[in-house]
Amino acid sequence: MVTETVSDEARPSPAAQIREGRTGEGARIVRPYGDTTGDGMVQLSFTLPVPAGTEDDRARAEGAALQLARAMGLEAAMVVHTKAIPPSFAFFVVYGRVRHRVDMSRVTVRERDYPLLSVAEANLAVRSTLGRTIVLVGATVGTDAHTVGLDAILNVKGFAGEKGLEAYRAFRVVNLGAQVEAAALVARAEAERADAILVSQVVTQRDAHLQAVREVVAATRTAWPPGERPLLVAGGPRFDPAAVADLGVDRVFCKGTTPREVASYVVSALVARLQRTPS
Amino acid sequence: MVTETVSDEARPSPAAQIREGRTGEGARIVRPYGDTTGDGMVQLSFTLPVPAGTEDDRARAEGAALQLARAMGLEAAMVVHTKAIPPSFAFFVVYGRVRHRVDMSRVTVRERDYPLLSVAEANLAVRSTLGRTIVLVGATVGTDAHTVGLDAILNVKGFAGEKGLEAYRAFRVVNLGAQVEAAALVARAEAERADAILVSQVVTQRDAHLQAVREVVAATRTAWPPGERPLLVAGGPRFDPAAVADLGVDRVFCKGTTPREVASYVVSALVARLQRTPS
Amino acid sequence: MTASAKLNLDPGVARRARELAARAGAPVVALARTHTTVSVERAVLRLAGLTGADTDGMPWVNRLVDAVRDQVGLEHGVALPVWDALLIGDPGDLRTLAEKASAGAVRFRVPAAREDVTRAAAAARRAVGAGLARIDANRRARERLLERLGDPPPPWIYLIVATGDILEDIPQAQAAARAGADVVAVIRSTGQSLLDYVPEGATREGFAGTYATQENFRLMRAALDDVSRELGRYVRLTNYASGLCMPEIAALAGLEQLDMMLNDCMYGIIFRDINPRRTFIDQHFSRQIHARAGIVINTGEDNYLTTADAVEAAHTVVVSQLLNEYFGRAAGLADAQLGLGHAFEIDPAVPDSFRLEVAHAQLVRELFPAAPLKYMPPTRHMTGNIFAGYLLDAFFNLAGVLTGQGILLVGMMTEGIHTPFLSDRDLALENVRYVRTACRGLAEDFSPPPDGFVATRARQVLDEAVRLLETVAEEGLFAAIARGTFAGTSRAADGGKGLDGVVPRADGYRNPVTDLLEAGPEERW
Amino acid sequence: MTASAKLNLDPGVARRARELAARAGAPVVALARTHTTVSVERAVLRLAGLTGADTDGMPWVNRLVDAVRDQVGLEHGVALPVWDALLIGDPGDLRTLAEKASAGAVRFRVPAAREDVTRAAAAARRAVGAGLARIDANRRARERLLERLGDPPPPWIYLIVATGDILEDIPQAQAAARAGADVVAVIRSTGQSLLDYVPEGATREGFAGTYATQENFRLMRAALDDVSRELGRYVRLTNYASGLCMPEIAALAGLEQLDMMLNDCMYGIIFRDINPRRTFIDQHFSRQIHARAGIVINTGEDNYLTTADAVEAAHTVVVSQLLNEYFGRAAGLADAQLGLGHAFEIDPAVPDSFRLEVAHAQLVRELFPAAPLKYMPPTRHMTGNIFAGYLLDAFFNLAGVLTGQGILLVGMMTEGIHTPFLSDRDLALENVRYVRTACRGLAEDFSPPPDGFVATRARQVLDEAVRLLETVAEEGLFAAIARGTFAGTSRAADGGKGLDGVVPRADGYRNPVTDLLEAGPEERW
Ligand code: B12
Ligand code: B12
Ligand SMILES: Cc1ncc(COP(=O)(O)O)c(C=O)c1O
Ligand SMILES: Cc1ncc(COP(=O)(O)O)c(C=O)c1O
Repeated sequence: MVTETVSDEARPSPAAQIREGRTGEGARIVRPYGDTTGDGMVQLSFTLPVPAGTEDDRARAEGAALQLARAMGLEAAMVVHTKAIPPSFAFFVVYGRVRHRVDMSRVTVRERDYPLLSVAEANLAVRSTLGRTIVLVGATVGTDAHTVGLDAILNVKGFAGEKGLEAYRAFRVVNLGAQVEAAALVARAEAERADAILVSQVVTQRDAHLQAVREVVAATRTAWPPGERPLLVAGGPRFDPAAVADLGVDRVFCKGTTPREVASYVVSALVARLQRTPS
Repeated sequence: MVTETVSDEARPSPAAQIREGRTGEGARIVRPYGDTTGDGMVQLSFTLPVPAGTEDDRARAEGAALQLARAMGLEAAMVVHTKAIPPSFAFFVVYGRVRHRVDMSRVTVRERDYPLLSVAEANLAVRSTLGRTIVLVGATVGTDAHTVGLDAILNVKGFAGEKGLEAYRAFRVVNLGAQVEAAALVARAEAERADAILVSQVVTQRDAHLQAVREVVAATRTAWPPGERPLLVAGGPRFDPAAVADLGVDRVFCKGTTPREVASYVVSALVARLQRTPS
Repeated sequence: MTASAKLNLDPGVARRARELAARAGAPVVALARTHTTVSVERAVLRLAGLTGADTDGMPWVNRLVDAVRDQVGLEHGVALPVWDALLIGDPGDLRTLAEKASAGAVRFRVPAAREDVTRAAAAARRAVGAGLARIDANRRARERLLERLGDPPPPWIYLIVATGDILEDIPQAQAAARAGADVVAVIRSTGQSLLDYVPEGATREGFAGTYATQENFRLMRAALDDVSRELGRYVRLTNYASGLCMPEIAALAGLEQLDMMLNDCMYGIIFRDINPRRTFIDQHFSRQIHARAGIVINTGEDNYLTTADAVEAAHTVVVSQLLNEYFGRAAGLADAQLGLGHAFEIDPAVPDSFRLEVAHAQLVRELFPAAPLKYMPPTRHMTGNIFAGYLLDAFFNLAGVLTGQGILLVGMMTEGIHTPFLSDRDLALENVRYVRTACRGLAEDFSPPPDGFVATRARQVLDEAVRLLETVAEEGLFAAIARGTFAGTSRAADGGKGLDGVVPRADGYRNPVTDLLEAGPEERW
Repeated sequence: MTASAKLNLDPGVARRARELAARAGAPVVALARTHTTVSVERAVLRLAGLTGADTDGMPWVNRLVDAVRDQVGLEHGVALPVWDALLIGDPGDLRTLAEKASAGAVRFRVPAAREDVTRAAAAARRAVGAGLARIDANRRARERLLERLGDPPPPWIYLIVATGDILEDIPQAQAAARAGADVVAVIRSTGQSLLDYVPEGATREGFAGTYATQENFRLMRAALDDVSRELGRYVRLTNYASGLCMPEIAALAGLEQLDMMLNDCMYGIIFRDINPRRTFIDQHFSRQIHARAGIVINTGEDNYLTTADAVEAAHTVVVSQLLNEYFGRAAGLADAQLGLGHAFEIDPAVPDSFRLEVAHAQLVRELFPAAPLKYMPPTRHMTGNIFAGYLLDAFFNLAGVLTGQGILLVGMMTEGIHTPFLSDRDLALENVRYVRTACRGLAEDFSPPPDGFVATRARQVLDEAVRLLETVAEEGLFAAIARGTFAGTSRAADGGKGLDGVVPRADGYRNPVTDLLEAGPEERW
């Protein structure tokens, strides 16, 4: 048995005794943690379209599961659970250690590039720079009928204890609800002389959300000359914030967005536009 | 909307309409299945030693999680759940599609290389070829105290409806129980002139099971000249059946082993030995 | 499905609640009886056997109804003009007529002469009679099967498939059945409810669901027939008679032997912004069909709790159930066909949340003792934490078992993430199976004290429901809906989609389907 | 921790069960009072302050006791020879004496003259008195803290850490505490129970657990003190007074302010093949220490159900609990210190399994109304299906809440796979937290009918327990153990490890620790 004697002083804080970086604080390279620093343990589950009803099938299926685990970089992978789903599927739970290391210095986080404003600050900023009310037109477009997320941002009631955009004196909000066609949204935005268009998308199966947003982008292209279209903001629980450029919108908001973040962004972006284009 | 018309005959079995190989039957290349053939969806969970208590930390932590998911071959990975575990860990649940494909033709399953015998067949085979009782000495070695698995194989009561090895007339079983030292097991095996040594190992933390089995292997090396040591069988829920050579034992049995499998293997192997060494 | 009474409810309060619901509902039923809609008329043609679509995918029933409407209006119904045209024009079938009509080659009239009317009406009755006969045959086939194979004990396990591709749905539905599902529901694609036509054919590209088409119905019922045979038990099929084509889908469901249909009196209004009048007229007709087809309807009160708070709005669920019951009975549905919906949607962080859920579930159970209540799992508070989700679903299952619910829609641990994976469903079934096996009979040990937390809460919800019903009966249902009474969403009586499809019946309005349905199953053509 | 009676148990039957347990236990207590063991004697030296180990890692207490035993035997205890030697030899401390003795440089004698005896005994009493004073001070410190911070409501959340490395255990234990653990247990390395010495120092290489050492105790208690301060609630620490060094570990636990100790009268016999006599003697002494230290013991009946069937062997759990209660009281433990063990181990595939569990748990609750029962989660039927595992743990938590258990050992979804990961523990706590919050007060609604399934089953188990106790009282406990009564494992009275460490006390046997303990906490040195 290997033991390590730690000096017998009167109860020093054990935290002090934990080797620098043990728990990864400040560590640059980290690995998954099961119960020991650096053990690399991860849990996986998935289904393969292979039968597993008989003993032989099951063995083959587990071999297949291990092959996949290996391809994913797992070492000493264990198939801890195999469930045949008749007629020809099998569900697996796998544990193992991944070889991969995460380099924290390579993690790029999109920092918030606008200041977070209070309601009063936002109102003041708009009044003092734009000198008029900002018009926002929002909708859930396409066949998606979810409005709770859009309403959380727009309605007075708001979300997570913050008032929604309707509660800002600086905004006039036109909430078109759900299942609005892209063309109808853009037409309304034109009619209202909108400063920003807000699109919500919740259903993501078969990338429905991406498709719907792209339709709005396309519709704006025909409605406004390049550079003159209103600010275009998309939101919903499963957007990838990095997809902004790819989607052709100005900004994307994800799960857990609060109204204040949206308000702050819109105000900052519109003020910046104003300063860019001395109209 | 794209529709595909299927001919309007009187209720043919829809199974017939499913394209060949859709559900993967007979398919050579398969991918994980979420809800659509080939979608590649897998679920992952793991902990990273990084803080996630504040908004910024959380964003960094999720970035790290995505980096790992990418390294594992996930595309369009979504961190669907992040839980800060104070002070400086974060647990994640991730879904995504893996690029990897599983080539079923490359799955090698270790086929059972001995016939599965009934109790009567085993007894008969021993009597007719060896003409004497086989002596088996079994134990859980090292500091491991688990006996249920060993007893499941050895005790009359057995496992999964099959009688244990004690119930075979052809065997004399010496069950030493748990926490037996490797040297003591080998000494007893010598004293009993054992034909086979059965080692059980259930605790696997820090590879305790491998270490314990290796100790037995080492002890047999000093006790018997090469080629003369009894059959050496290891068993336990977390052995890798492929590790036989690496461990230096003759066979490894895993989770779900039944007594009959062990009896059949022992009989076949000993009969084969007899035929190899015309003593 | 009888429930032992544990809550000490005052029968007088329940009686009063039903009286108020009747007062609120009666004007709406009167409206439904004096109006028709484009979809009701199309349903007539569907029952008469008109199928298929033109090369644009627009169904012939739409073409023909539109043509009639353009020429003579729908105030008299589609039947008289159509069968009149068939009788006086070239002898031909409905399909030919539809093709010609949509090419502008048919002149319709509303027959005026008594004998023309009688002849056309009789022909129409004969034609739709064939459809009703098929519905009756399906109903008998189901009843015979159930007699032979028996019915599973409640709660029935209800599972959804939602791949968007009928050919993926099928193996998933079969897997679900093999794993223990008593009922399989095919979720619809997002867009369908606002389509004013029913797509044709087998479909493979829905979003978050598969189109409700006659062919998809047929394929899935056949697949479940196969698996029912394999398993020796009858696996029920569910779809949605909802949206702008509610009446037609109800008809298709009857024709293809579906067993349950989602069919709510207000869901389309609140969650799809469909015009309230349109919805109330359509739901009445579709329920008449369901009544005849022996289909159990599932109402949608659970949905309210996804936008309104499940504690604060608990009584709105009860109010809506009482209205659905009233409208259902008015359309001829038996109590055993009323799968009234409710849900386990209280924030799990709320102290005593489980006891509150049980109070609500037991209240509904005792208020509607003969209805096969449909209990919906947590959705709103399901997050990406699949373990927490699996846990919450287990307590939902427990509440279902403890309070004797009729139909348990099985919750998915991935509800907060994606439409169900094959494995999600399998795991969900293991969850229910454990709870049903381990806790069967536990209801025996569940006796909330008469003035304890559970009984008090249940009585409070019922009292609140009565108070709300008083207001609704007073102001009228349309006004109540406009005020945002349900799901915190307000809808104006003249707003929403599909109002232009509503037509007041003229004096000479004839609808061979309602004629036959209201005459009851005895009267044959 | 009082439980309202719901089972209609016959108090006469419970009384009879206790009488029988006393009859079976009395000869064993007599044995413990007339024998000592090497570990009891080493515990005396530890309480007198002898710490440290030689360069081989063998503790000085072992060296000294071995030297005494070699020269004069242990029949008179280690105290008289040792303090006699200290008084007559060079004035030196215990450590110097131990060093010299193990070098063969000390001659021991058993003092014979009354005044030599009195002098040595007094010196010994002073020495161990210091140890007991530290134990008393720790107890008071705990009591003061609890008075100030209050105790969490039962069931207390009990979590294990088991990395094998004290420096990994510490952050995990702190994380567990922050996440809501009321009690943290550090699991021991597999090998320790068969070591006839207690390792020294902080250890980092255990298998499936961390060595119980004084230094590890100190480090972990200090870490939990830190986190207790941070959280404003007292987090309890548990370890194992079990195996061949049970008495010494009990002493170390008292010295380092541990709060609970696993300490069973038969676990070592059955699951570690330790000699029965050795175990019974050691457990008696260790419980005397625990009594003084205000430590709550946890007994190990749960383990039986990992090898025997939880339905068939349910009554053996009750029999063992009654024996543990008898032995515990005989050693001076208060009922509030009896954390009697039991477990949720019925095969989940068994119909009504949950109701059976609840029947067992409620029975134990009502039989031992003043004991802080320790309820153990499912282990045996936990597989690699982590979702099923999470579910089963939830129902275990529910049974705990429903039947008012005192301590809930939180189950891990990965029980069938590995010792807990940090995240397993965090998820497990989320599970308990939901159940406690959602179902608090649900016990109010749980009223098994007097002749229903639950009450009938509970009475049946109690009756079976009485019948088994009759046999045990008749044949004697050693015979019963040899017959495989518990856990289906048979152990002979003279078999197993450690019998050579048992020594009958001679007439002049003196043990300053038991002297002081039996005099009670009032008497000071
Ligand atoms: C409530 C709900 C419903 C309600 C909607 C009521 C309503 N009026 O909105 C009802 C019951 C009607 C419903 C119906 C359906 N639903 Co639904 N529903 C949900 C549920 C339970 C919660 C969604 C929600 O309200 N979240 C709370 C809000 C506040 O969060 P959020 O939407 O993410 O919004 C936040 C951010 O994303 C962001 N945000 C969102 N929009 C915007 C816009 C802008 C401009 C900005 C800046 C930010 C922003 O800010 C918000 C606040 O932080 C989820 C499951 C779940 N637990 O998530 C399923 C879910 C979203 N539904 C789903 C589906 C499939 C449907 C149906 C399509 C099913 C069907 N075929 O019948 C139908 C809808 C049909 C249709 N045409 O769309 C799926 C989507 C699957 C997928 N990933 O593709 C989910 C995930 C359930 C599941 N697992 O199957 N649903
Ligand atoms: C029962 C049990 C116990 C009982 C054991 C009673 C006894 N007499 O055996 C008790 C309660 C005493 C116990 C104690 C401990 N246990 Co334990 N225990 C279990 C449990 C619940 C079930 C194991 C079991 O009996 N399985 C049933 C048998 C039939 O299956 P099996 O062992 O896999 O055997 C089969 C095959 O593997 C094979 N096989 C096995 N041996 C052999 C041998 C041969 C020759 C052959 C051919 C085949 C074969 O055939 C068998 C039949 O199919 C598991 C958790 C779980 N659900 O798996 C934890 C578990 C095994 N225990 C564990 C631990 C850590 C311990 C302790 C070390 C904890 C501690 N520090 O105090 C202590 C033991 C101390 C010690 N010195 O070892 C861990 C091991 C973790 C790991 N992977 O390293 C587990 C997984 C629990 C956990 N998640 O932490 N345990
Ligand atoms: C009663 C009811 N109708 C219909 C639907 C389906 O919506 P859609 O009509 O948009 O397909 C639901 C969805 O949950 C429902 O609850
Ligand atoms: C009562 C009791 N003592 C001791 C132990 C620990 O075993 P060991 O003494 O081998 O560390 C356990 C394990 O669960 C137990 O339940």
